[in-house]
Amino acid sequence: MISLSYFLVFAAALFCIGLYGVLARKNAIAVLMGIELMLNAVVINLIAFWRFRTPEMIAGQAFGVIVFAVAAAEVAVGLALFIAIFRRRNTIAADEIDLLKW
Amino acid sequence: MLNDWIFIGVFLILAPIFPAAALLIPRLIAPRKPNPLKTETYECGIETYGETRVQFKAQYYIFALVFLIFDIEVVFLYPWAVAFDQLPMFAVLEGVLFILILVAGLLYTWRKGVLEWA
Amino acid sequence: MTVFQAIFLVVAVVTLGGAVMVVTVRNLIHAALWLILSLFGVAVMYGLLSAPFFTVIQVVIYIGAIAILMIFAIMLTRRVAQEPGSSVNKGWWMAGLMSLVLFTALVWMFSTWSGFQTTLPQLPEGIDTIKVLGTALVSPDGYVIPFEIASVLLLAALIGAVVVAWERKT
Amino acid sequence: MSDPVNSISEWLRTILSGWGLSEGLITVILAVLGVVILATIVLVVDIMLVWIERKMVARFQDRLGPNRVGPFGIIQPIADVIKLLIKEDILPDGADRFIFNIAPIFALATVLLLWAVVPFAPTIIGADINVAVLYIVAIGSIGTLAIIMAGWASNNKYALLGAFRTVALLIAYEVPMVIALLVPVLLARSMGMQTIVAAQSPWYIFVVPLAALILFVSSIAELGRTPFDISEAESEIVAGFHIEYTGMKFGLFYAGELLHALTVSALIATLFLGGWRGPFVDQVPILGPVYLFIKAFLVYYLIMWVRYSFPRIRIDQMLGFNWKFLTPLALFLLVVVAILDKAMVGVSQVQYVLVMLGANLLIVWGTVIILRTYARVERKRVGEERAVAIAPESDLADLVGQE
Repeated sequence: MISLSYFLVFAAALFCIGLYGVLARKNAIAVLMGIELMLNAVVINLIAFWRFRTPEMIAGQAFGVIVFAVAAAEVAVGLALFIAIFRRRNTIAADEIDLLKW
Repeated sequence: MLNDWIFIGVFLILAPIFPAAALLIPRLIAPRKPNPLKTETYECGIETYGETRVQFKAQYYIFALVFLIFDIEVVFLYPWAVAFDQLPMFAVLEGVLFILILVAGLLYTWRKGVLEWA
Repeated sequence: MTVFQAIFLVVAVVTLGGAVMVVTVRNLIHAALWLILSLFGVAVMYGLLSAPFFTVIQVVIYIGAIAILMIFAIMLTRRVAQEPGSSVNKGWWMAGLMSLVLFTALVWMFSTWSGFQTTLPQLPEGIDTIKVLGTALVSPDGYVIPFEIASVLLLAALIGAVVVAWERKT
Repeated sequence: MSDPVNSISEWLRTILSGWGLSEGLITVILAVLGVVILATIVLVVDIMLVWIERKMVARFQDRLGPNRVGPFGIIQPIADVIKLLIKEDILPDGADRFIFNIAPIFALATVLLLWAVVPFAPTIIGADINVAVLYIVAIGSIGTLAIIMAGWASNNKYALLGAFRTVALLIAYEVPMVIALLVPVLLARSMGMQTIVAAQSPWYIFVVPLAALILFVSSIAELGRTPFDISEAESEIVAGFHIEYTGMKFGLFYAGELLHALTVSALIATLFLGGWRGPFVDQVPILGPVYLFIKAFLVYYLIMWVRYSFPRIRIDQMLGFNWKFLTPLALFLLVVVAILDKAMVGVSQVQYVLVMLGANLLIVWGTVIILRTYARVERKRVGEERAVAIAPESDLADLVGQE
């Protein structure tokens, strides 16, 4: 019989793969893809906890819907920033965007 | 309910098989003699010039952006519409407020001239 | 092994495989397509968790909107995508190590928790979760504040992104 | 009286359980059978659509259309299929082989998948899921993906340009479409297709005709048909995203496009024209599919009529029409319908329908007034004398004086 552990381990793995993408990739859009994977892992956890622990309450699903909105807002602004940076500096490699360090 | 989802699952697996089968037949009976002239990128007879995967203007991104925001807001409204029977009038008005905030975004982009394709 | 477990394993392998390809493959468009596969796997996961509403909105929002937005952004910053050189930065091995350590730590932490092996409870009979969700999202003792704030957040994101990315024609 | 489809499936179920198969396995086997039968019927109809469409366009353009192969040229589509099957399959230079091959498969498969939620009769439906309306939107967005894949993998500027234009169009018109779909969901309080059909007394087109109209217009745009056929504008970008496709791969795009038109018609018929509803359908369930297809072909005929009567509009006009007209109108309609529906709790059905219909017509009337004012201003602006082309008065006077 399937238990909560399956989904938690799966979500943890997805989260860590996403984290690797965020930390290791050079291209900023690839970094954003990693963040998307991490957010998806979070929503899986929310839904899994709802399904296994409190199926009579709706909190998990309501939180999940809000996370969707946040993810969309994050992608929209993030990609807009990359496009603006690309227009000015002709690069979106994350380690070359370093104007703020001084 | 479960049976319906089994049907959807089976359909998801089988649906690509029909067109894939249709692609398999020509592989067996159709001729296959590629030559450099035939496989060249088609541009009305003129030789292709420069990079084919060209760069696009930012306008496409802006339109996709407006679409993304609207899509999400509308998807939020579906559970609201399904639960309409249980909702009192002020809950309906909350949904309307939600739509009005959405319209404010549309008006802003409109005023700013973002929606002009130029 | 039950049928349910078998389906879960197949979907999990596809999803995680897709995710690994997303973070390793060089061509960004390919990465985006792998991301779509991975997101679709997650959608099926929601289905397995009997949350069909999330299955469809995952496809509508993530595949139908966010992935397309990403592909548009990749096409707009095309020159970089084809730049030669490594696709990962110098500290990639450290990132990999950190991810592995985090994964082990997470699994270890979960396994010490008593609820880790909770088995699947029956869903309450005769309740339409979408109806409950819809009611909860707009009821004052539910989630009406997050609901309206989400709307304001999206409005702010729209305005912010337009301000940042919009280039006035002169 | 029970319908034949369910009787057959019950009969098969008893036979299979007689063989000692488990309950779950039987369900899967029956589902596979159902899918194969449904998909085969739909694909056969799809092949016939080629003939219907060609014959119809010929009549619109005062021609005869295919009339050589078989009576009335009815075997023409079969000949077309054979021709497509024996054509050489060309893979252009620099194409992304795997994505190039998988894109046409996606294009047809996503259209096929839509038929899973179309109800044919009170008891005949592929899958009566409670998120069917959003399922339609979801499958539609996977179809969008097929176009991007085709355009990108072809390694051709025209293909990429066509794909991007198409996607910009598709996603733009998805917004009014999703809002228009929300209206029947709101009236029926459910996203399930059977519930929506069962709730339609009278048909929703008589309750919210404006929503049906918005859905119709945005569906034509989603189909990429004239006047919205910017995606494959022959005179500008040759054929759009499928420029490099030959043989059966092109055939799949073509078949998917035709079938999509019929599918969208069937969905509009289901959501607004009462689907399988009609006289005697409760006694004889097999009449359900007949009614559905009659209504679907009616809508399909309207789509064709629009297609062959209007010229193509420019991409800026198209996007402007969507964002500045259709989307605000759809949102306004949604708000009005939501408030009216809640305000009219407990009134009789006749009053309810009349008020809704009146409100819809009022919105249409208001819209027409606004459009007329706008058109008058615009006409004045365009008709104004512009200084550039006219010689100064003095020069004219000089010319006259010299004479």
